[in-house]
Amino acid sequence: MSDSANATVIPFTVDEEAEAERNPAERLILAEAARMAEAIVFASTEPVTEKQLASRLPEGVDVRAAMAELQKIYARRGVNLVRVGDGWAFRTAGDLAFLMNRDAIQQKKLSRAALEVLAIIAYHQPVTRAEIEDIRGVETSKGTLDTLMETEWVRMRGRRRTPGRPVTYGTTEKFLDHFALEEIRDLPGMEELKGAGLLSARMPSNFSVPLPPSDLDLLTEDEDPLTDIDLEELGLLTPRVTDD
Amino acid sequence: MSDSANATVIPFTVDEEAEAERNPAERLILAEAARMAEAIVFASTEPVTEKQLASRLPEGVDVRAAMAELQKIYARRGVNLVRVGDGWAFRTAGDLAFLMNRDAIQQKKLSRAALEVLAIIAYHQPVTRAEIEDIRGVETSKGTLDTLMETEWVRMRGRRRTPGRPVTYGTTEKFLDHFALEEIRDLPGMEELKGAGLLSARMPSNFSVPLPPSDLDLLTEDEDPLTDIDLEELGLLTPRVTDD
Amino acid sequence: MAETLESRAGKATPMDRLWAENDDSRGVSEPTMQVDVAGFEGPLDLLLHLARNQKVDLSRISILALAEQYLKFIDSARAIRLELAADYLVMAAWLAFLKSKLLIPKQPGDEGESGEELAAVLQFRLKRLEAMRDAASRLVNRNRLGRDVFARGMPEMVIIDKKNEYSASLYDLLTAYAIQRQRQAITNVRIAKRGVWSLKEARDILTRLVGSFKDWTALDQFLLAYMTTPEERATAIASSFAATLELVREGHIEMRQQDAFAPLYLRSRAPAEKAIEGAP
Repeated sequence: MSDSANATVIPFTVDEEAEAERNPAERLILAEAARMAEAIVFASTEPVTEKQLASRLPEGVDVRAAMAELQKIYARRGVNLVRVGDGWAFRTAGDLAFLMNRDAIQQKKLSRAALEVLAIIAYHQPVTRAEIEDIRGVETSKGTLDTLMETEWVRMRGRRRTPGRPVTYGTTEKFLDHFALEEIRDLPGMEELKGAGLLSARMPSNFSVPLPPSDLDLLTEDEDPLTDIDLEELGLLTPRVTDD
Repeated sequence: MSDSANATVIPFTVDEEAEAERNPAERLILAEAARMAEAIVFASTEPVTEKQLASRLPEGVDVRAAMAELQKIYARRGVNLVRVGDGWAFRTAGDLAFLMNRDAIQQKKLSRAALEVLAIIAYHQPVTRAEIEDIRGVETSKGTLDTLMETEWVRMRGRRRTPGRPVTYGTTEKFLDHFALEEIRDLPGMEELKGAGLLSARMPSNFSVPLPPSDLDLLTEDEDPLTDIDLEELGLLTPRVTDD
Repeated sequence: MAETLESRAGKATPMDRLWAENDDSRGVSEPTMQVDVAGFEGPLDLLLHLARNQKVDLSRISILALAEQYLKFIDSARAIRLELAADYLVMAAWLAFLKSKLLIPKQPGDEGESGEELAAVLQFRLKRLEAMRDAASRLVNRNRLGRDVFARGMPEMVIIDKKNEYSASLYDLLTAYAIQRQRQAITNVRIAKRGVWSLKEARDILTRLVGSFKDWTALDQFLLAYMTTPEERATAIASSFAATLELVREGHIEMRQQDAFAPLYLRSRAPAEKAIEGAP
């Protein structure tokens, strides 16, 4: 990091310690794996998951180590390797936004209400529609959730293990990608909000709030797949089409 | 060039001679210009000419020198900076081309009709072709069902114990996998479809959304298992209705 | 008869509603949603606005003063006969209750939460809403993909999970299902509900149709497209005939009949075509 003055361009930083642990052969294999991963991720606009990478790289390659190396290499370049949920993607560096946003495609603007609902879903997920309405103190207009799902930033996640088993909403990898977040814990102000007890459904008596789940795909303890729903309670009919 | 054995990843090559000609301030400016050019070329949908680059980079930048630097940096990486016509573009390194055409599968979008049929199968399973047509109000082309079978999201489950013994369709594990559903009952019900704005809030009172069976592997009471003879008779894909 | 028409004119006929639904008026018709008391989105939003006007930190705000301001606001809104959604009135009632709790010290035998506890809950809700507002604005001001930060412009490969040659999202699936079931349900409703044709319905149908018939056309033909069941024939013909007479009287169409019980012929009156198009 301190030798930048000697180089024309921002140099690679080499982690000497990790380096020392690997023998030359291992290093070569890792270097080549990193090169391949670089080509694959660079070639794609969408984030590439580690699983997808593993299936394309030679067997036995430590994908995580290769990506860590690559990320370090690109850390100070005009293009960065970023983690998006469990995927990796190359994105132009954030500090060059001033250069880039002249190409910006005019994006559909979300209404204030939709943005608010989006923020609530992001910070409170998994969250039900009733909870969103409780936080906003107003009914959610029918088109709002629909619009958010259409952007592919929001999805239905599962069902809450409470009477009526309401559907829970959460954000997607596309949401993380769009807002340049590695994971949901990186949401701005997440820690403070949590600390202040403002991410709970009810006023917390002790003001200590559990951490939100870091893995978006895992159902939380009070979320449950629908196994033994009382049909009549939900007012739904069983699928029975009779032949005539 | 010969020091690759010492490095974890292919290093930047630094042109010492050209280096010596520039003072540190010039070097920094060039480095930053190279970073900007890198981001611009990366994000561009077409090769970027030097003229275009010059118009976007800070005034007085030696575009040619910056591009020469960048090209050198990327020379031995998984991605190279190449000249395409009179512009610059990034391309996968030639020796890694094999990585690119490995999965040349063309990803296909399901047609609207196929999506409709798929959704009906998901919600109304076990369901026969005649029932699907009854729900949709239009005939379902054989090709649509074939396509869905090809996705491996839909399978033949059995035969309905009614005259003609029509084949019943249902969804597969792969379907749940693809749509990130823990189980089939995680599909939103009528109230939730309304809540999300997907279904009008004023549906007629006799309208209902069925709740799929909790265990997809169990045949319902009026279903018979598919036998080998059935499969043969069906030519695996074509549901033929026999009169018996 | 004119009166009946007048009084019904405001309401959409079942047919109109069907068309409206086909046009996909999502959200437009949700009554509570359009409440826009001077631009506020619900009572909590209004309260938050009033609280901000106290220009102190939300934790040090006077809930009593806030409740009073809110009640005053609601009173003045009612004074100018502004129609308020139930939400606002429910909140007003609750705040009036809170106010009384705060003013009267808790009695030994009192059940339930104290005024202070209730006030704290309200304070919490306001803070939480404000926090989400701030979070939303921080979120949209981040570097965003496609605006500040960009992906590879010339992708060389689409990474596909080998098992998934086809793409579709859950949203695609649900949308397809909802649209198709809705379409179908609406068709069904039309059949089920149209036991009797009202005069208004018949008139609307005729008004829509008549412009396209420049030549003499039998009344039956006008109705063919709408007659789904034989049972509806009688009511359809009766109502349309009455509607036809009205339209003739108003000069929109012409009508003729050779003999008693012979088919009725209709055609649009050329000069009046514009008027028909402008008709409701």
